[in-house]
Amino acid sequence: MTTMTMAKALNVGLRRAMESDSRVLLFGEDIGRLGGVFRITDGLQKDFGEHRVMDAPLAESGIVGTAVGLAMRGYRPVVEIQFDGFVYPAFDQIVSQVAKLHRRSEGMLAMPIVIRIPFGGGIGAVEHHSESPEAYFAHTAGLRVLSPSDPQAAYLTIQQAIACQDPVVYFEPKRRYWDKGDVDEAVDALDPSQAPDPWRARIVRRGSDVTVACYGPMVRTCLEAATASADASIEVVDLQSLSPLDIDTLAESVERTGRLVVVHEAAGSLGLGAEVAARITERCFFALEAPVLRVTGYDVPYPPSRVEEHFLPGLDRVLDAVDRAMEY
Amino acid sequence: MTTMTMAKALNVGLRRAMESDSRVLLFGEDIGRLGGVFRITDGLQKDFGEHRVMDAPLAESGIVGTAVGLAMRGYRPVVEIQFDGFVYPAFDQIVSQVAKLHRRSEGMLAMPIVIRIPFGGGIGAVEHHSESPEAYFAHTAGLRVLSPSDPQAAYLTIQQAIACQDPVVYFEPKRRYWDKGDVDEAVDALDPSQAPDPWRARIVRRGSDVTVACYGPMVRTCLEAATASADASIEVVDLQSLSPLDIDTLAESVERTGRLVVVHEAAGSLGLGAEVAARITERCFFALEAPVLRVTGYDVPYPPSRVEEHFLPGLDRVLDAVDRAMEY
Amino acid sequence: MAAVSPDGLRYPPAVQLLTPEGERVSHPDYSIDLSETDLRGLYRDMVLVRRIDAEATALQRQGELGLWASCLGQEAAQVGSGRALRADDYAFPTYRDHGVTWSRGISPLEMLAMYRGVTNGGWNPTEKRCALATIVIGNQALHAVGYAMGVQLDGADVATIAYFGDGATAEGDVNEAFVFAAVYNAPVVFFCQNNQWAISQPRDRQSRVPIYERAAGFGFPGVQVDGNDIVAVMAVTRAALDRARNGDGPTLIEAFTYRMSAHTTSDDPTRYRHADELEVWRLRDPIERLKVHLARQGMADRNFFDQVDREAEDLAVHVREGARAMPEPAGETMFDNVYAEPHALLDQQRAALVEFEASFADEVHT
Amino acid sequence: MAAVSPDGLRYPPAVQLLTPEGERVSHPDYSIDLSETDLRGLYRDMVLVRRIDAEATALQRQGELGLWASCLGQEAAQVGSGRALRADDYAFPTYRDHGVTWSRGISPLEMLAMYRGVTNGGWNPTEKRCALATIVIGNQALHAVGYAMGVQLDGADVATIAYFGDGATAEGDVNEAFVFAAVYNAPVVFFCQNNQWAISQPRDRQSRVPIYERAAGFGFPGVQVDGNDIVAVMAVTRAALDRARNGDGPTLIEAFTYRMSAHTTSDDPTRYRHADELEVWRLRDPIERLKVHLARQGMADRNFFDQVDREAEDLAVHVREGARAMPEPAGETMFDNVYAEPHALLDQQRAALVEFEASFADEVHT
Ligand SMILES: Cc1ncc(C[n+]2csc(CCOP(=O)(O)OP(=O)(O)O)c2C)c(N)n1
Ligand SMILES: Cc1ncc(C[n+]2csc(CCOP(=O)(O)OP(=O)(O)O)c2C)c(N)n1
Ligand SMILES: [Mg+2]
Ligand SMILES: [Mg+2]
Repeated sequence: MTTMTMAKALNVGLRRAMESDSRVLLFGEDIGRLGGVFRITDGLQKDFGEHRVMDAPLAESGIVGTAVGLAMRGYRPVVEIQFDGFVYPAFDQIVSQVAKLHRRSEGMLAMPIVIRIPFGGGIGAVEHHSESPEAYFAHTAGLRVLSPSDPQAAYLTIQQAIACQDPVVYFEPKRRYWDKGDVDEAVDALDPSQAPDPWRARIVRRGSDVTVACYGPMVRTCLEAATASADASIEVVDLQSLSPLDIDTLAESVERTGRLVVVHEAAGSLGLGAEVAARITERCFFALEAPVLRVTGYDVPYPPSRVEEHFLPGLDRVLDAVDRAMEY
Repeated sequence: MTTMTMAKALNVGLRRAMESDSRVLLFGEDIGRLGGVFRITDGLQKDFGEHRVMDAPLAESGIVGTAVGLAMRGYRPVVEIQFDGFVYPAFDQIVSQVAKLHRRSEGMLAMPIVIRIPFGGGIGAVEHHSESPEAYFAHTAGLRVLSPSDPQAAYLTIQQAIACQDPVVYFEPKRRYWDKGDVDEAVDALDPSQAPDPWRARIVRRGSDVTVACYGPMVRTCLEAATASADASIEVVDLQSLSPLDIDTLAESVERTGRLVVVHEAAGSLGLGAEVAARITERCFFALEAPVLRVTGYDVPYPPSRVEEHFLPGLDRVLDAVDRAMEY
Repeated sequence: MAAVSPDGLRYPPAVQLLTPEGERVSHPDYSIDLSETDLRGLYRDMVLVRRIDAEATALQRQGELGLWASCLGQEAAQVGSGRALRADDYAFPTYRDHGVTWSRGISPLEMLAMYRGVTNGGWNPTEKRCALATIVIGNQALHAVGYAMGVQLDGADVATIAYFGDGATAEGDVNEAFVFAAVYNAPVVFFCQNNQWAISQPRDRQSRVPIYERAAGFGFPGVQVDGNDIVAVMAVTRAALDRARNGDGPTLIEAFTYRMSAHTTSDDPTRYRHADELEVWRLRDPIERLKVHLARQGMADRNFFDQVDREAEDLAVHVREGARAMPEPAGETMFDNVYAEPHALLDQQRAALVEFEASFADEVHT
Repeated sequence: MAAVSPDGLRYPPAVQLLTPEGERVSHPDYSIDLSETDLRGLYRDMVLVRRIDAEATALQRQGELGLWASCLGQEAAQVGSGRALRADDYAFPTYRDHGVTWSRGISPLEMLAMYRGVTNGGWNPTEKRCALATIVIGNQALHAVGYAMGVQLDGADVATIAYFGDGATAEGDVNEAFVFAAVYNAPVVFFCQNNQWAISQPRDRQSRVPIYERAAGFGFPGVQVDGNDIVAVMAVTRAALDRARNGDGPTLIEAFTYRMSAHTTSDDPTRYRHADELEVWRLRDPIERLKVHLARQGMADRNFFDQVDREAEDLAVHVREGARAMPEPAGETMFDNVYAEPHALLDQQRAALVEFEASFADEVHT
């Protein structure tokens, strides 16, 4: 066990993936000498060379589009998008090509591409640097979407995402990059007997009154809310896999608690919470004592940083929703 | 009253909008001499000139991006995206600029842009020509999203969308282009005392057992299902405005029927049905006798045309869901 | 024969080795040695491709295909460049490049499958060393560059070729492909078929200067070739592929040609272009000029031409019958290969679909 | 002084009218008449802009701004081009173009507001005839072309200017802007500040040839100017704006300059570039050379320079105090102007937020 930040855990995870498979390439803007604006790829170009850690021109469609070609040639490109708000120029390549080529080719072309995106707010940044675009990708058939919430999960899931034969959009909760946690580097991420299934939700805190489902940066917030809650015993489920959703684990929890609150930073309308609410309500209709409640960003563009604390779901808003769920 | 196809109704609606406001410009690929691949702009370049019906280079980001500049100069661009699957190259300009500029400028820059997109399947087309990408836009704060379902609605809402000060993504159900209906051209679309509010859902058929919510191409399918239904009395609600959603009208219906089925072609996960289900369940929790059920496209890329009839929600799948809702 | 085409562009373009009258001419920078057998082979390729194209157009009219994008008039550009590739090279074609796919050994029925709507693909890209036809304009240019970057990393002796049209040059992706190709010095050839039209838009709606000129500003050479002259196309493409393989980086080839048919079977070109334009280009027909050349030079006789025509007719029958006989895919195939790894949600949806459809005695209504 | 910069590009670039030593030189194609008053004004502009920039950098270190993107070293490129604009012209700047926004009459506090996080905008674009700073690389190039197309439709005597960096030339949007500008012959000037770096990426990661060369392949002229020479920048920009207004279409200007500071206050350039590069560029400082010129030509004396320095110090105080005093936006302002027309859902969300926050006696935890 080593204590390290999530940023470091991702760095070490990337290193492991590159060591264990020479076809793994890192590709993105400023990821080489600079090590990326968040230093996630720090030192990797030095150790693996310019051919495996490639600085790209400033063009996101170009980065993802050429990654498709690299994948066709047998490589496993791990692409870094510098910030959440800059993935949109690559949207066409992701939706029309990355997501569809395996299906289009009837399985003859795999697309083992990982698209890493630091996402979410709370870091006092300027516009386009605090967005939560995960719903766009979770709605897109052919993609998988993961978001780790702590260093251990980051260390394992980045390796599992890279080893996956399907394209994975990998959302890194940037405001948790510097949170520390224990990482067991001895665990072999690719050995199912050692590492948990990345596509399963994780019950990160047990409770009996209300289930709170969350992912990425909100997991810590929800854990804090659960600890702070005086009135209700809160169970916290880290969804982790946003596509496919592990509804089984969540339903099992909701069957026990009878109540569900879903929390995310992205705007509420058509966000992940909508899908979770719809699925769980259908599945657990008779077990639910209250409607599924959502605590999310508002349906506005991400606000200027001096306003963001009002936008972001915080402990109080989570507890308020828990209270409301309990009142039904 | 004149009987005309939806394609013609859109054409006449565009003509009215251009007549009543000289700042309205049409802009897109092949919309001039050809009149668009669906002939929606047929004859308009001839009558209004090349300066008001502008053929664009083959570049969707370019089209939407220059439309932003035209709007800044005081024009009201109506942009045509040739097919649903070709809007993605413009996604960045739509999400980062069109949707956000009014907010960013604190109301000083309006973005009265209409982005017309023929959408949906059922026409036997090749890949990328049958998609239903409306959820991406309905999830994006700052945009409005409309979809007409019949010629009269098309005639009115295209004019209302153009007159709206906000950007509107306007989804035209291409497989209903050739369906005919009565259009009252005497109605002044911009006079609220004459024309219905475009942002309200429409109850297009009364019923008492189950509410079926739908929009665009699925409205006709759901009306046919309602007519065919022997066992249940089905109320059909055409949502029409996909963002904002008119939950009031729908909730009023569900309070009466106690059951809701949502139908759309887009993939189920994170589709409009998820949001409708989540909102209605929260609002009508005690009135619902069954969970909200969804009949949607599957979570797969749109399939080859010889398979599409299995993908698309048809009358039987709608009726099956109605039966399941009744069985609760 | 120096003529100005209706859009003001000069004909012939810079590189021509076979005149419309079938005369071999020379060029200071480009030459190629083609044996009689080679030339007859190229002629045969073009005739067969044209026959497949005509048959597919007919099948579409008969309702057997949902759509067809004809390559009529562009056979020299497509076959000439396709045949310039080595077995190991990798091609990235569009929906219209049947002459290219033919050159890669893809069968006519594989070409038609997507247009019939039984698949979104059609062939094994890895085996044929030819990507599936890309429909989203410009996307494949980046794939070709990425593949070429991979080749470079491998140190392999392989070139890639990206096909696109004049319209595609306006798309961001094609220009980003130029940037990446130049920056990484990737072994890729950009082959632009300027067929003068992007659906209803004439070439000057996409660029005000000849397309090959675009390359220099990105830092690599561009060359305009007579796209209806299969000898010149082959010479220019081979030179560019060699450059790529030799580590000299990308080349943009503009093959100056003409879309003699409608954009697709859904299109009606009478709405936007004059018939006389077509007449001008008929005189530059790529097949006719090679035929005249072969005949005049005594490289082929009536016997040979008749035999090729018969082969074409046989192929047409094969295509016609094969298309009609293509098995209808079952509904649940839409769940196949969406993901490479297990996906419980799709398994559930597949099971639900199968169960639901089985619950009907007769076929499903829609 | 002909030197080769570390990345191998030749200095000085094609157009220079004032040497680093402050000597006026002539150029066959570009000349400009600037009065003593003009030149002193330009000097003053640059000094004030640099002072604002330094103050903003300091404010960021003190935690008063969330971020700052310094324009240090690029003052001549920004002020020279900005001052070449007429009142009616319209500018489309990036996050770094404080010299441009200053030239458009935007106050330093308006510039800082976005970096302080109290707004995503900062000024009235319509009134200042200057778009808000665009952060998504390249987006604004298309806006500028669209605006220019609108100007053209109006028959107005107005030019637009789009600012972007060397890195931006790789983005699809910038290249599509070139296509649209050429096809519509739009009255737009593309002003690329090649400051040699896009964050950590040297210029040759975006293009293997000088950037101004990109233009020709799209069908319009490109010119490289010494971006640290305010006289040359003004001459070249004015000529391009005149071309645009005269209906002669777009021009690409590459202002060859250098980012003397970090990319932003979050960046650490010691990780990727050598200090000696900076030393080379210090000798080419844009302010210093104009100062020497003014002094040598007797156009300004110590008195003038001291006065400008005092003015700069006063401005710095104003900026410092003004930044600190900027009112904090209330939480519910995030709902303002998301839509221009009524939106019930947002009204509900706003009401819920206000009510919820009012329910707390003291401040909200997060
Ligand atoms: C991104 C995108 N936008 C629009 C279309 C619709 N479309 C199909 S072909 C075509 C014209 C293409 O012209 P060109 O590149 O010259 O190729 P050609 O068809 O002439 O071979 C258009 C606009 C598309 N397929 N993809
Ligand atoms: C689409 C997009 N991708 C990435 C970024 C992150 N980013 C901000 S500035 C920058 C470098 C820009 O370089 P250049 O265009 O040369 O302008 P400079 O900053 O040097 O003025 C990058 C990559 C962005 N803002 N937008
Ligand atoms: Mg073409
Ligand atoms: Mg730069």
